[in-house]
Amino acid sequence: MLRNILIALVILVMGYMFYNTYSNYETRTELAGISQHFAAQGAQEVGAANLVTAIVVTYRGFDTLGEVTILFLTASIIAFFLKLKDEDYDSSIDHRETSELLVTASQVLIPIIFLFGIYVFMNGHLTPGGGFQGGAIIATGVALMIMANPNVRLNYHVIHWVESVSGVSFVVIGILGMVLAGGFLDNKIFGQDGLGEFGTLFSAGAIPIIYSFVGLKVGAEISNILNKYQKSQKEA
Amino acid sequence: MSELDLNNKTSEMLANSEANVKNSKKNFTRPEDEKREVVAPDGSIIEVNPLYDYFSNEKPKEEKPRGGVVEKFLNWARAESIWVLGFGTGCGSIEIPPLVTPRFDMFRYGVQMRPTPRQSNAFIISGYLSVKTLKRVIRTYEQMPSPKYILALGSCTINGGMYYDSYSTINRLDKYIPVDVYIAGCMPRPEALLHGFVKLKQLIKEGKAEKANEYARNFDEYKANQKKIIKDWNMPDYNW
Amino acid sequence: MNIYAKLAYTILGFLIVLNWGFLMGATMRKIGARMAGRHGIPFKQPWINLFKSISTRTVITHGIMYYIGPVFRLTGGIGLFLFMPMVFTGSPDGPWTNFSFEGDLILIMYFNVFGMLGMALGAGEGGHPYAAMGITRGLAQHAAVELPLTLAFLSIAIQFDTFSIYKIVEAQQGGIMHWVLFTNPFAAAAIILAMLGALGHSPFNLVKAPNEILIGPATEYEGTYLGFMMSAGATLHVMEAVLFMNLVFGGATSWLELIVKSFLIYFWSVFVGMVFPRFKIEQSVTWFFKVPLLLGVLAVIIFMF
Amino acid sequence: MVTPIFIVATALGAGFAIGVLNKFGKNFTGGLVLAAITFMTFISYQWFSAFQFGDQTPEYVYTAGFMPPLSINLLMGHYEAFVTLLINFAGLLGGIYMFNSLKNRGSNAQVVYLIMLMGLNVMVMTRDIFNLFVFMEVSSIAIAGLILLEKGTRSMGAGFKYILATSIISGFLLIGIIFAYYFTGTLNLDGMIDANLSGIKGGAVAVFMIMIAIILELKPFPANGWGLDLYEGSNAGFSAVVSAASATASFFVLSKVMDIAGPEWYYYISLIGAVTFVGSNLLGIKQENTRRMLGYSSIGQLGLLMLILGFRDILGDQTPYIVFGILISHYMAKAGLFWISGIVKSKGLKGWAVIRKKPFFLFLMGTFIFALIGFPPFPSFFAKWTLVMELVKTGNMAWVVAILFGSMMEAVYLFRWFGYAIKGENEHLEDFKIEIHKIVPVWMVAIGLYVMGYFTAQFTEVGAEINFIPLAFVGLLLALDFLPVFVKNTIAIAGMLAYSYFIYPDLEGDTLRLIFEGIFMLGGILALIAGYAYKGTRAGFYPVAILMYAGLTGIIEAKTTLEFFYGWELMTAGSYFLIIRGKRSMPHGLSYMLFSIGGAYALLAGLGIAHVGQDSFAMDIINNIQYIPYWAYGLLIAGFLTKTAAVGLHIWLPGAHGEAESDVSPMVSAILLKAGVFGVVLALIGMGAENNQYTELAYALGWLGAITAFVGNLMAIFQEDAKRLLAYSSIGQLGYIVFGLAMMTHLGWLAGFSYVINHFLYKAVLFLTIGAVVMRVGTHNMYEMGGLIKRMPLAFVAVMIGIIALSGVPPLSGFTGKWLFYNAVLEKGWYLQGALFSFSGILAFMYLWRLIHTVFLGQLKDNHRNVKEISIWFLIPIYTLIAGLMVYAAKPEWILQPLGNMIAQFFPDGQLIWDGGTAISKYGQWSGSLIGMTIGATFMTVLIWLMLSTRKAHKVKQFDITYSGERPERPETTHVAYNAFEGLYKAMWVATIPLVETFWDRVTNILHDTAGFTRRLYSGNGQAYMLHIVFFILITYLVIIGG
Amino acid sequence: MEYIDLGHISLLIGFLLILVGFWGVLTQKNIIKIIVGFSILNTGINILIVSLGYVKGKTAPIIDNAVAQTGYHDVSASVVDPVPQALVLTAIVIGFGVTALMLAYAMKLYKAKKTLEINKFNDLKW
Repeated sequence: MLRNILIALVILVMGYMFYNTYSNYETRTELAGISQHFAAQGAQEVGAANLVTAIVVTYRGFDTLGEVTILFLTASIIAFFLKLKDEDYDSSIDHRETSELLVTASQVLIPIIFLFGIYVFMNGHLTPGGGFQGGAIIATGVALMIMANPNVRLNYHVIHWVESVSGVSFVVIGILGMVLAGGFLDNKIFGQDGLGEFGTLFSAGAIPIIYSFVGLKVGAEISNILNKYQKSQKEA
Repeated sequence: MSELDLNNKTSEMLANSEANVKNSKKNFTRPEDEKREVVAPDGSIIEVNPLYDYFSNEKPKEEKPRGGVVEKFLNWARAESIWVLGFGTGCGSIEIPPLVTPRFDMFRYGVQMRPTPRQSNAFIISGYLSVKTLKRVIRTYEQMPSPKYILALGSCTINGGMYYDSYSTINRLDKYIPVDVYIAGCMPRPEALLHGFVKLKQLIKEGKAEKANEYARNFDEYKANQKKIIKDWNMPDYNW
Repeated sequence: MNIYAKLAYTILGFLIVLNWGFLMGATMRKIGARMAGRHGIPFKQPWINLFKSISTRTVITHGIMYYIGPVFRLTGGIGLFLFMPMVFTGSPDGPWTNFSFEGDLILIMYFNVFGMLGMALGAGEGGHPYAAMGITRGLAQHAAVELPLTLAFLSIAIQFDTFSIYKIVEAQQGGIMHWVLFTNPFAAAAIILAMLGALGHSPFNLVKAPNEILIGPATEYEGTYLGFMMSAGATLHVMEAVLFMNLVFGGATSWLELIVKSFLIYFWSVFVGMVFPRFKIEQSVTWFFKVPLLLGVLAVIIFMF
Repeated sequence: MVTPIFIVATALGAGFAIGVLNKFGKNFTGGLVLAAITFMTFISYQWFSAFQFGDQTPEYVYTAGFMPPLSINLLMGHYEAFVTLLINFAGLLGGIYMFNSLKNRGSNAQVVYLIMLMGLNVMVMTRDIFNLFVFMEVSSIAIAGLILLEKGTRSMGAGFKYILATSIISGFLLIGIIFAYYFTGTLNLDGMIDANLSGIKGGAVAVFMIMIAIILELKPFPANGWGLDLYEGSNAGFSAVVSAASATASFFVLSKVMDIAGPEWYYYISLIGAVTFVGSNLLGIKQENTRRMLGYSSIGQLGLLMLILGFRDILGDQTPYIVFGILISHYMAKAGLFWISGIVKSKGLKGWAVIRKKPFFLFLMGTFIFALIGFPPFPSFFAKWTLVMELVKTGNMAWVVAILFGSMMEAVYLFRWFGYAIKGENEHLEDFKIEIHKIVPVWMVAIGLYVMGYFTAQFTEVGAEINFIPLAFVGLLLALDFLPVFVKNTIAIAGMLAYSYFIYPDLEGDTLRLIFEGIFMLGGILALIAGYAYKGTRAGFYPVAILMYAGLTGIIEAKTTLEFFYGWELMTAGSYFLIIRGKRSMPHGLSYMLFSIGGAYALLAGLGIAHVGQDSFAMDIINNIQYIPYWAYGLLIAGFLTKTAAVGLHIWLPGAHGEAESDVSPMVSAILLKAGVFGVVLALIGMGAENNQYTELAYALGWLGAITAFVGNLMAIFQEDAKRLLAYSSIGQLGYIVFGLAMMTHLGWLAGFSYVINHFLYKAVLFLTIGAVVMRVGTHNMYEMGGLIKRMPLAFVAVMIGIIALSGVPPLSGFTGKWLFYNAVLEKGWYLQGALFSFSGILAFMYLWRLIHTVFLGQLKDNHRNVKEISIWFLIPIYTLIAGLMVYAAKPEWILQPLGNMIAQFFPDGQLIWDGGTAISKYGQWSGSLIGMTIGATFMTVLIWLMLSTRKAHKVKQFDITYSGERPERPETTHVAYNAFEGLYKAMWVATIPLVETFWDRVTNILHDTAGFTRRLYSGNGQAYMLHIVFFILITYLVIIGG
Repeated sequence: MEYIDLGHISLLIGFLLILVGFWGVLTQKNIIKIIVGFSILNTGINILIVSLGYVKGKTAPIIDNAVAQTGYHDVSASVVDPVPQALVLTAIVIGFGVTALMLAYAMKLYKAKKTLEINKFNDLKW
């Protein structure tokens, strides 16, 4: 109890600290700093209607690389952490009967989800969404699949391949950017013209390609993690 | 007895004592006197014979007087400076302390008490002498520097006195160590003791108090006698 | 004064000191006897003892150090004599100043130990436990005695601004009131008390303690060795007294004065010994750490301000 | 030039590709990872060498084809290149070391390792703060994963705590970053610096959150329980990488981000650093687990680096040099130690005794520990020196105190550990296996340390080759360590002779230095001659002995204070190893080392103060100290007094000297202690000799000397151990010397110097002889000896001459000192001290007699009946020294006159007047040779007389003593030896109460209790650790930003 | 109500969520609950990030009809700050990674000691 009171005090002091910050906040009425440039020039420079995507993939593409790396790392760590061997992926576990409703619905939904996911990352530069979102949506499908049938056998070879190839491709595109364009991860690898037309699908330089790889990779990673969690239950 | 025999005897004695320890406890050999082994720092084993190794293994020699005027002067000096070992060996030793009192005052005769045999030249054997004490007396006597004198105080030292048939006292002192002056009586009074000193001084001045040489001369005989009476002879033969 | 004359005077002086030492010893015994109502030893007794001792027919030796011990002791005694100005004649080069030009009070202080150290070594080789016990006591007591003594010596040295014994004696000439005894009473008092320990009579005679540890260091010594040690002892007793005489009691202008003063000094210690029984070593040590030490410190402190 | 972006590309490319390539097997993937790291290392090395040796300018790497601040950019500058090189190199070595561990965990673990390194590289290079955050997370997550290389709940718990802690930290960092962005409109570091974030209203809190998060990454005390668990719980190889690479990267990040915060933060960074350094080192002393202890040490070192970083404005141009020195030492040494800990596999400190079964590991471990503490020739030595000099110069004494205190604590536990390793029981311990891939990295960092040390030295005065020649000689002997003793001994002696010959022209004319150099060199050669008595290889002896002499001669030759301190520390290190060679010398070696280090730190501070307001580091700056000179001289003298073992600082000496080997005792006693004396002499000369204004200091020193003399001599009386007795005696003798020097008069110094020479001569004789006797009889206890005069007469004669000389009895040379002392005391007016001194001298008789009696006289023990005379190789130096003593006794003027002339430079007044062989002072006179002749003549006369009159003496044996008519039964019962001075003890026990020991015991206990109490904070509960972090943040907030 | 606008509200909510998250993290003994606490904490931070990019009365930074509807000709005058939105994307993913790792740890820890009490995992201490 005493401990909780103490922690409450700590939280209060922290609240006080946040309050100090809060009191310095004023709602902006116009953009400031680099965002002005992004808003004003971003679309032209990158050719993406979605400014966030422009920033994520191009301006701050290096961050995105790190982000992908984190997912990859997490998946790798969980893999060696949970000590899964290849045969674990093929074994089945006893589980409670899944409901008919779920099984049926999943059969209907999963293709749609996958399709939706692919759409989201393909159109990330035009509409709200992008590689991460798309990848996550795909993974949702996988999650649904696993829930509907816990003994489902995801082909982990495929997952690994997708993961690896898309990751390596991302890096290769980055390096290509250095060779062909202004620097690492420059999406103008198809030349300035390669930016294409504003508002069309295959435009905005390498963004769709990168985002596709990102989407695939994220989807694969998250699926991988889900798969591992699920498989490792046997051990538990 | 030649020296060789003596050595044989010594080793025989030692062998006996060893055998005795093994077989019976008749001779009361103490464990400290048995041979023992110690380990040297370098790891080798050293055998220690406690009755032999620590002691000088040599007979006392006869020291001839120089003779002439020098000897006369020295004898005078010896006579005028009698240093008595303060060692009460038996019942009569209670008669010695009065000598330092004003009534008797032996100091005026040049007689003094010394605490150590090394610095004494006179030894008062007082009263009966038990066999046990005889061992100590022998060792002390042999440690005193020559010339040295023995005063036997009381009848018991002459013939055993009232203890003549005791199993544990000796009944004739001069079989075991040479005596210069006997002071008869049971017990003699301090005056008699003083008289004994005067007699001793007289003997010294006359050059007749050479019993230390006599002891050295007849050492083997004395030793044999001593060993005869002392059954548990567990001491070195030669005391220095 | 040429060296041969000096040597002759020195040898003569030593003979005087030695014989005076024997006589003084006998006199003290005599006085002690008379106090006890006895007749006491004859005056000639020490010499007789000496002759008797050096003429024993058998002599033993425990080893080389046992052998050299008395030599150290006697050398210590003679050396002390050699480095001490004996009789004040008005010139530092006078006939009875011996070899005191070679050193000063500090030399005496440290050479004092020479004999003791040698004796300690010799007695040690004898392997007798009592000898070693006597030496441990002697060294402990010596340390306790030397502390007040050193303070008093320092005080006197400060007073006269010199370590030279000759100069200290010289400064005390010209009347009894010039003696350190009166000009520097604290130092004098410290010395008078501490010298009881230095001279080693009862109650501070536990080094020898006959019948307890069989006269301590000398317990194994006999015959000739003992004779040497008796000579050394006689010399040392006189020399200690002469040292205190020179430092506190105005020195001596003639042998007679020396004899009288050293007798009185020595008598003081015998006198105390007549009255008090023997101290244990820890009692003895703590005794010197009380009053004599306090006096010594006072004697020094008065010169610090 | 390969652009640095390839560091990222290589790592990621390889990492991602392994997912596909892992079917080629784990060895292949492991090799691929190592190849990638090698390439990364190559890239950073390439840049580093371009910066270091070429004139490369810093280069930005832009991404995405846009210029910052729009896009993320990386910077490859000189420091970045260096730090990434460090990280990658550590990663490479760690990768080799952990090859099997990683392999066992599969290709995933290998990938994670690679990516962790990549993350660290980007952390260093990036100039975008959000990018920094991302890659910080990359490396954090990777570390959290790699903790699991070690199996078991312990590492799992550690990993989880680590994640919890880093999550909180990253949360704060993120809040800080977003507010920073809000206020500045940029994420670029340079942009933020330009925007002066902390100056903007509300920006201070943003800065606070960023800064506190980055500081927390460095595991500041006390919010660092998770960090300790990380070090303890993870694989040893990985702990090393974390300690070397990750910590280095975090530190660099801090230095980078500090620019945003601005100078007002510097103070707080230093403060946190200081608290961390002191706090974690304090807690370190309570550790029994090696890994955790090293963790504490790592954290402490980072604290020190933080402290330095906070001072970078004040330290100015020196900052990189200092940081480099400390960072590189910590980097290499800590990695090496962690790696060794993985090989030895012993958790507890005591189990490290097993390391002795592979002796070269001891060498490695010693290298690392000495490098960590800051001994020469390692870089940290020079860095610490520069740091202290600069801090003192700018008046930051309190910081110096904190640094030195923390370093002291660090030395405590590291040397305790080292002591266990060198001396602990190891017979029951299982030997450990060495795998080649594990030992190679350790060797590489060890060699790296020496190389780095050499390079670091090039920027200082010590850089001269002359100072490395003795060290090279040490190295040679180390390399020849397999040879038998007599070869090495000959080499060592030849080397010292050659060096003496070589160095003599430099010193000619400088009597002061010549005397000490003579003692060090001649004494050293004589002591080494005794070494011929040893058989076998005597592994490790010669390098350390020569190391000590190298230090000693370094002190003498020092032209600058740095060289002096360099020599001083070398000597300390060498003598420590010499001392700890003794059989039971583990605790004594430790206390010696601790007192030495404490003294060295006092010295360091003192020299630092001396340097204030001076342009150069020349030795003569201590003659003219401008800033708080009282403190400076006080510190200097206190530092030197630890070596002379003045009372209060003496408790190390008896054990250290007593337990040392037979020929080491004279080295450390007769020779080594003189180094302290030399220091005191220098300090006193500095104090202005005759015109000194520091009379109070000298007065205090005088009393200290007198009390030391008293205590040393008194304690010597009650010792049962012959060598301890001599050791206490040394304390007393050194007390005389200090007392004499403190008088600051001509005579006082003459007396002091006469004692310096005398003590060297007779203490060497005594220690050599007793040491040789101990070698023969196999015991130190005097009561177990006795009667040895019969077996070893020559040794006896040597000891007898030694003790007569020591006791000061005329005619031998000891009296010289006494006589001079009394004259000096009278002149100076220090009567009471003089009396105490004199009393000490009288006390000396007791222990001297006891020494010679209980060892050589009395009863010969049965088991010593057949012992032989001491070795001829001991007799040669002993009798050479005795010849010296005799010459000194016979012709004191030969030595005292030059001494007097030398001292007259400093004290022209009150010189002795020499009339032939007679010395005349104001108060008296003394003629050494005449006294000798007189006494000799008397002695011979009496001796011859006695010989003649006892020529027939009968030689008796050992038990032929009067024993009340009985006879002794055993020699033991007849030998008065044990507790011989019982009576004196009863009278003087009050003075023997070990107040000093009690005092230091209390101090240690207080420290231990504090550490024991404080470390309960680290309850092992991850939640508590999070609470600590939050507390830390809030308290820092309240302090820095305020309510 | 000039003061309380959307930006302030979301900022406040963000801070409150952070505090709630901290409360959960610091008081809950169950590891899963702690992880939930972290999730809340992360969400709070994410809301914070997004709300700091808020510009009064502006629309999402996607150049389409919605932008035109704001009535500004200049795009930069009609959208909210895109940068925090980009950052939050990254932050979310990182949060996801960390949470996944924590959950994996939780599974392993539970397997090791059959408990999820955090204070049971104190093998390493002092």
